[in-house]
Amino acid sequence: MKKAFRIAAFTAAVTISVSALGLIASGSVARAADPVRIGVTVSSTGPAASLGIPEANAVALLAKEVAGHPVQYIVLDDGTDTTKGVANMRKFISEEKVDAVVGSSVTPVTLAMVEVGAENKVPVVSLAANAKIVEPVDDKRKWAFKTPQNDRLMAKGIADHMAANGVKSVGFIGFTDAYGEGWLEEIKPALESKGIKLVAVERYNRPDTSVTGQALKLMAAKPDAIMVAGAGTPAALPARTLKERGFKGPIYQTHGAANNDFLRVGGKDVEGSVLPAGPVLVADQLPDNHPSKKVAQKFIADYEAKYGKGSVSTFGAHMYDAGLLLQAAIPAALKVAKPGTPEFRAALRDAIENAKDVVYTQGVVNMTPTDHVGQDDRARVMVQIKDGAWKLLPAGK
Amino acid sequence: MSTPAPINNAAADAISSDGRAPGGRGLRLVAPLAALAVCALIPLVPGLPQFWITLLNYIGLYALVAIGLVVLTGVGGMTSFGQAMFVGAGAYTTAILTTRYGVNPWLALPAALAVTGVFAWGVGAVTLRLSGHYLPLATIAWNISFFYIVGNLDIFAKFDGISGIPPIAVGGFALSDGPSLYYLIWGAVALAVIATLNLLDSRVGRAIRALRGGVVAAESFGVDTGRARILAFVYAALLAGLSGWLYAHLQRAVNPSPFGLNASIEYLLMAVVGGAGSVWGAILGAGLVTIIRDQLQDWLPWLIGARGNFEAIAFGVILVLLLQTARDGLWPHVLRLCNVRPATRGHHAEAGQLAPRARSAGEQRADGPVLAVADLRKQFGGLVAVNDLSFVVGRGEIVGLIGPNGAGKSTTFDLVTGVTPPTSGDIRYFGENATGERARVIARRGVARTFQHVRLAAGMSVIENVALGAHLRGHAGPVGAILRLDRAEEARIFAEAHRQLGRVGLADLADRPAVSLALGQQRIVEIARALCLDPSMLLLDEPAAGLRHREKKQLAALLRQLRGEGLSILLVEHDMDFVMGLTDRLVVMEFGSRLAEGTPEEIRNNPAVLEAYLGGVA
Amino acid sequence: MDLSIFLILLQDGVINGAIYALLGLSLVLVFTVTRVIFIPQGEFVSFGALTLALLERGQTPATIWLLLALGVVSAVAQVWQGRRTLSARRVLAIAGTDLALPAAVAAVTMLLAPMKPPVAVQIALTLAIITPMGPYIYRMAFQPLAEASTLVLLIAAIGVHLALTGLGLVFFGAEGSRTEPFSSAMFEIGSLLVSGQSLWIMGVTAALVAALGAFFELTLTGKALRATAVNRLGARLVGIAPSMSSAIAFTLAGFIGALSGVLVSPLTTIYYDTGFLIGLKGFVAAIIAGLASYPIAGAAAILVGVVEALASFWASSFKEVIVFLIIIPVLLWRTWGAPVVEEDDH
Amino acid sequence: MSALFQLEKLFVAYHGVDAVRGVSLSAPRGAIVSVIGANGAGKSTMLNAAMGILPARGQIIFDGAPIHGLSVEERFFKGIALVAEKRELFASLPVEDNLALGRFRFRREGRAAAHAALDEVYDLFPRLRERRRQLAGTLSGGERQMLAMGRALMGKPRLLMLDEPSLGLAPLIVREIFRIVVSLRERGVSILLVEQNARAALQISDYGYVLENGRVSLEGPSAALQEDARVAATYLGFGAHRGDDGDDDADGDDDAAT
Repeated sequence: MKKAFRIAAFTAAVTISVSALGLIASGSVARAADPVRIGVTVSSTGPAASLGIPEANAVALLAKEVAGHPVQYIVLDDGTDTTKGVANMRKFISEEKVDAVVGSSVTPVTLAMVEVGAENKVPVVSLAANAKIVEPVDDKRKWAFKTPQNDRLMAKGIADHMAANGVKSVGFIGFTDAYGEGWLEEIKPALESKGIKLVAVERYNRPDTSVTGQALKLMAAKPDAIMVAGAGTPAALPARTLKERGFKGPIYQTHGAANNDFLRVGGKDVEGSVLPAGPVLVADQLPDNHPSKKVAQKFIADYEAKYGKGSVSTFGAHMYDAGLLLQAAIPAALKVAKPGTPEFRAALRDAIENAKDVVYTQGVVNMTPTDHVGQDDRARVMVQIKDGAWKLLPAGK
Repeated sequence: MSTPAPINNAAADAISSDGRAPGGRGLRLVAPLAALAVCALIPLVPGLPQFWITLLNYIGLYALVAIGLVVLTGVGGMTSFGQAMFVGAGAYTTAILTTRYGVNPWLALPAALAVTGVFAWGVGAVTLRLSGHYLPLATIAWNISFFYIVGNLDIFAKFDGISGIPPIAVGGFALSDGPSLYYLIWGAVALAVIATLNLLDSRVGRAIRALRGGVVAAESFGVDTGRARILAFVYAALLAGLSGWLYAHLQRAVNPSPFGLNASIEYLLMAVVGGAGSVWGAILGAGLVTIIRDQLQDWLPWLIGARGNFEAIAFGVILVLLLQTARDGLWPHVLRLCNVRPATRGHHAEAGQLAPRARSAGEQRADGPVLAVADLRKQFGGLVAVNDLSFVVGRGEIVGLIGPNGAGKSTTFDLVTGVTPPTSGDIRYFGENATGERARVIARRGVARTFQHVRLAAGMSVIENVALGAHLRGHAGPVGAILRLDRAEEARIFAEAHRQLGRVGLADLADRPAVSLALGQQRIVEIARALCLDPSMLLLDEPAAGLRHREKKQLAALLRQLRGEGLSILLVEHDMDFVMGLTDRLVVMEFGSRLAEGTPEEIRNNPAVLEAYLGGVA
Repeated sequence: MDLSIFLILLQDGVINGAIYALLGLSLVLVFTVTRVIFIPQGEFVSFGALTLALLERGQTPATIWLLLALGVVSAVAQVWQGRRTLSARRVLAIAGTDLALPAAVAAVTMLLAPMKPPVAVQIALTLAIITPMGPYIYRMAFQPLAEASTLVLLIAAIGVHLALTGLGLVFFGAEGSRTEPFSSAMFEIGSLLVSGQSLWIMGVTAALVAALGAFFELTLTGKALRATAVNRLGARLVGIAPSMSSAIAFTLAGFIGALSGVLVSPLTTIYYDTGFLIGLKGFVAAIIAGLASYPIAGAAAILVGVVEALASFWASSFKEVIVFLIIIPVLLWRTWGAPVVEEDDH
Repeated sequence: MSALFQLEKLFVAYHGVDAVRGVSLSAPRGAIVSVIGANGAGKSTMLNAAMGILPARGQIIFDGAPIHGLSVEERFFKGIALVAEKRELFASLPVEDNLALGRFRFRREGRAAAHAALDEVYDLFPRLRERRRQLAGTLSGGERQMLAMGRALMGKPRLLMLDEPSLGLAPLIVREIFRIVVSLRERGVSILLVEQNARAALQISDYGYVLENGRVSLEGPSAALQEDARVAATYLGFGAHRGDDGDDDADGDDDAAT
């Protein structure tokens, strides 16, 4: 009996201290209701860290004030883990009372977050690529938007380029994860539409030390070209192995590879590779009439001023674009309701859905109730690696 | 030398710390009920941020898995890095059934558990034979494979996973917000705690707990240790599967990432940090790890002024420091803080008699030898340890097996008890062939034994060890144990254990941890355990070693009394005086062969024996 | 698959296998001497490779700060643990190995790094930076737990792994690096193209295995390590302190890890978290060897490498599944038929 | 003779049991002191605590200085060696390596010294010289005991503590071992001998202690103890009156402490 009492007492003590802590915490949350609060959850650790880190970095460049209202950003790391992403989402909603959430970096985590967003009626702007996040726009996806170009748009660029250059058959090697899977799904129809055959599909892991087996298998299928669907520096490994094994045809990469570390690690092995990318990657080479040129240059200048020369990447640009999108939508929402209210969140969602001619660092966006990406061909350029640098290819070539 | 399994002691604490008291059920329920009441009130605390409820929900989910690990790792001694995979099995089953086939989540629950259970049974059947450090690695291999298989197959929607999982509904009310799920999740945790405590405090639970004390000892009392291992494995997996079912409906989306190796590592970590020896430790560990993680995320940026990826670093360091200050986990420390002592077991003196063990026809006959060994041979490589040995033990007879060190006595003992199979020869108990039979089969024939090197389960009290001897006289299975349908039988088993302890004169030590007894006393406990089998034959391996003169006399008296009750006894002994005064016949071994056989008087005067055994110094 | 492809894959597998073998040997060594299943072994590989990559670029690697910090903490830990029996000489020795040594390594690195010294110097610096982390980590994390159960030590190893991986991300960022090969030569043997780098790997691996063999067979210190592995108490009774044997084992682990990183980094891109998976595969080999036999661990590592290469050709999606599940039949074969061994659990 | 080694009010708890409860004893220089008692009396626990393997309360004094806080290795360096009940050999190493490792503390003294020490042990135990290349794990019981003693002697101890050296050995071998123990005394090694085989121990020792339930119940010159009626009845067994049966009291079992 005595012990029963002790256990009960202990449990009670724990409960009381937990609730006390809670009260303190909630006290600290009760700030002025005025600012617009944006929750940001990105994968700064875990397998997608190379995406999440520049994304988190870019938050510092976002507008601190929109239409006279301060905007606050609360940044959390989800470790590329779905459970963590959803927990962050719930934390944003219940503890931080955010008006919108930006994130996460990868598709699987975003997909789970979208569920929570819809349930609590909070708009989610994803930084992940897969079209599944926003298509089709149903009750759930009503609340989901994203800034990166659909893989489909990018895949079309590759297919067009291949067709224009007489490629008849293609071998594919991609990550054994959602990224590689997503690309495979998009490239198949794109190639089909151009009558190009997909002759071999291989997979590899981000941390693999060797892809010799896959490379040999691809080459055994004798494709005219090979495309690599990987993100960041790991995308260089297949290119290198293929070169080493004597593959002479063109190699295509995806926009996931578009950062300077890729060039550093890839070196001469990735020379000549072609890839679709956001215009921000080659901002300086864009024709002056490209709508994104100015914005992109400003982003690059600001980012490099803060994080060092050559540190910029398209992943950071996705975050920056998310900021631009919100910046465009917030004024309209502010007219309807005060931040921190369900009405404001609903209005914000409506405003995002109605965003017109928002200039990103990567193209121009026109959202519609059925299109929550809103991008067109202006969001994509074709780039080739020449002399260890990104070189803009003229359109249609 | 090093680690006398401290976790086990913690296990003993926790298992009996459900407040079991002589009074019985009434009082025992008070503590959990009080805890339950407090838990139920948490969401109603005014001003409690909703996110705390969310955190508590996650803690509950993790705690379920960690509780499974208590049974598997803390008590059963099997380290698993595969629990996340079983969470995944539960989560994916319900995800697929509810999204593709529109099955109600409640109907998906049994399916999720069934799939997880069958999956775990399959994995266990292949893997659990592996012992020691192989098992953890094998589970790592399974878990990594699970991750890639799920991620690459269409039916699991590959790496993107399945979203749009419906919430669980109760009477039309969807449990989709934190507080409503809180009750569901913590209700499940409460059930898991009760079920686990019940399971561990039962006949089956004793078998699982005895695994760490030594497979051979458990097998020798009829425990199918392979089955006990798989049972613990499947039970742990079922709790993980339950957690997965809840997870899927809390998260509303599943994909492979939460079910990878890292998650499995984290579950194990929770159990160990909290104290893998007790269910409360598991819950504490789940809470601690989750809260530390969350708080680090809040406080670290503020502390070091830079946002970065320092959480993992800080977490790793905290983990190591925690282990260094509390290597058995934190729960034992909490207990010490609250000054809680393990409760003692009631004496159940009022319980009825345990039914005698069912005896075979051969056992019931009054004639013929009890044990007949013919031409028994055991070779280890080129070495012949037992060389065509023959002897018999008759009914109600005490036979001593003696010989100098290395004569093959212990090997002979291992052969007749089924610990090692003979190379050739014939062993018969009660006229029935038992050659090459395993230890637990021989136990079923009514043969009980003790060990030269005492094998008592370290985490159990004296009486629990003795009760293990009655394993074959009970029938309750795991389900009955969890539902507490085994109480009457348990009471009878413990009454019997108490009776046998009293018989050997150790009744007052019943509730002491078995390892705390002096070695000589532990030997006597082994005899009590053997008697609990209700044997027709006793095999004693050096029972008098470590006993003082008076104690030896008492032991001899007890053995004579047992002989008087019709038991047959075979004993291996060094102590010539003890043997000479007690046995009816002696078999003397040298170099694996029988050197002489006869009454003590004949042996004492046998020149060959004197030459061999006493080194020719007589 | 024709013969030439098979030969290429075999070569690829053997080279990767050689690295796994080094790690497998190291894991066996650390486990037998200290009972620690040293999960963070792989981090040394990453740290070694990425430190070398930074040096190659003329940058001062942040790992020197880690080295200094670990040295300081290790010194404090030792002084604290031995506070009752510490002699002045002992304090001096601790200051020498834990403070002066890392300070000297850091100073030399800071001096030389911007000058882009020759590759050999870079490698020497890398090894000098990473190797001492082994014993420092042992003193901080594992020595206070020396008598704990294998499970507790394993969890502590996981804690160290988490912390080191996090540090790796802070130091090196999420993107990987690759270093210049020691040799860019290519040899043609029949249809097989053999790179100079792969010959380096094989050669260094073989040399290291031979050196380890000599160390364990011929030197008294090597025998003392083996003695600790077979009987800890026995070793203590003749004055071989487990802490000394363990520190040596962890030094070797640090050295082998860093060396593996240096060897493998010209072949492939290494990331802050690559080490874990490489380490796990070394671990598969070590386990196949029952965490006891060095030759079997080496052979098993080559087997793992070859299976991996073949699997990546035949079924690249399921490569990891195949690699990790081969241990199941191997382990079953090892334990099947063997009598139920009583685990006395010590 | 001043005491080389002393235990004062030593308490050792093991597995939650007070196995040794306030034992005081002293071992003079150049003497053999035996401690006899039944299995479980706490003899091994006491030795293990004296060596630093088990934590203990009370004073442990060696050569006039307290050694309580020292580790096993440090005690060995001071000149205390323990031949443990289980011998604790390096089973997978050859005999000669086992012996060589016994000299680990003198590893910087060079080859010549090592060879000399090895020869000395081989002279004491010629059987070990024959088996020098054999793995320690393949030795017979008597050879193991010799190897364990030889290994301990390689470290040039001033105090040699022997835990049940007769354990599991044939009477002939026991006699040989005890003969060597006596010869060690002549070489100036002090010896603390723990034995169940009370008669043999008392025959060769100068002074004896009887341990019972973790306490010293009797002590005195060995000759006197041998004559003591209580000792005769309890520890020399009934066998005391009848030939050599008592030798077989050495059964294959351990104290609570090992």
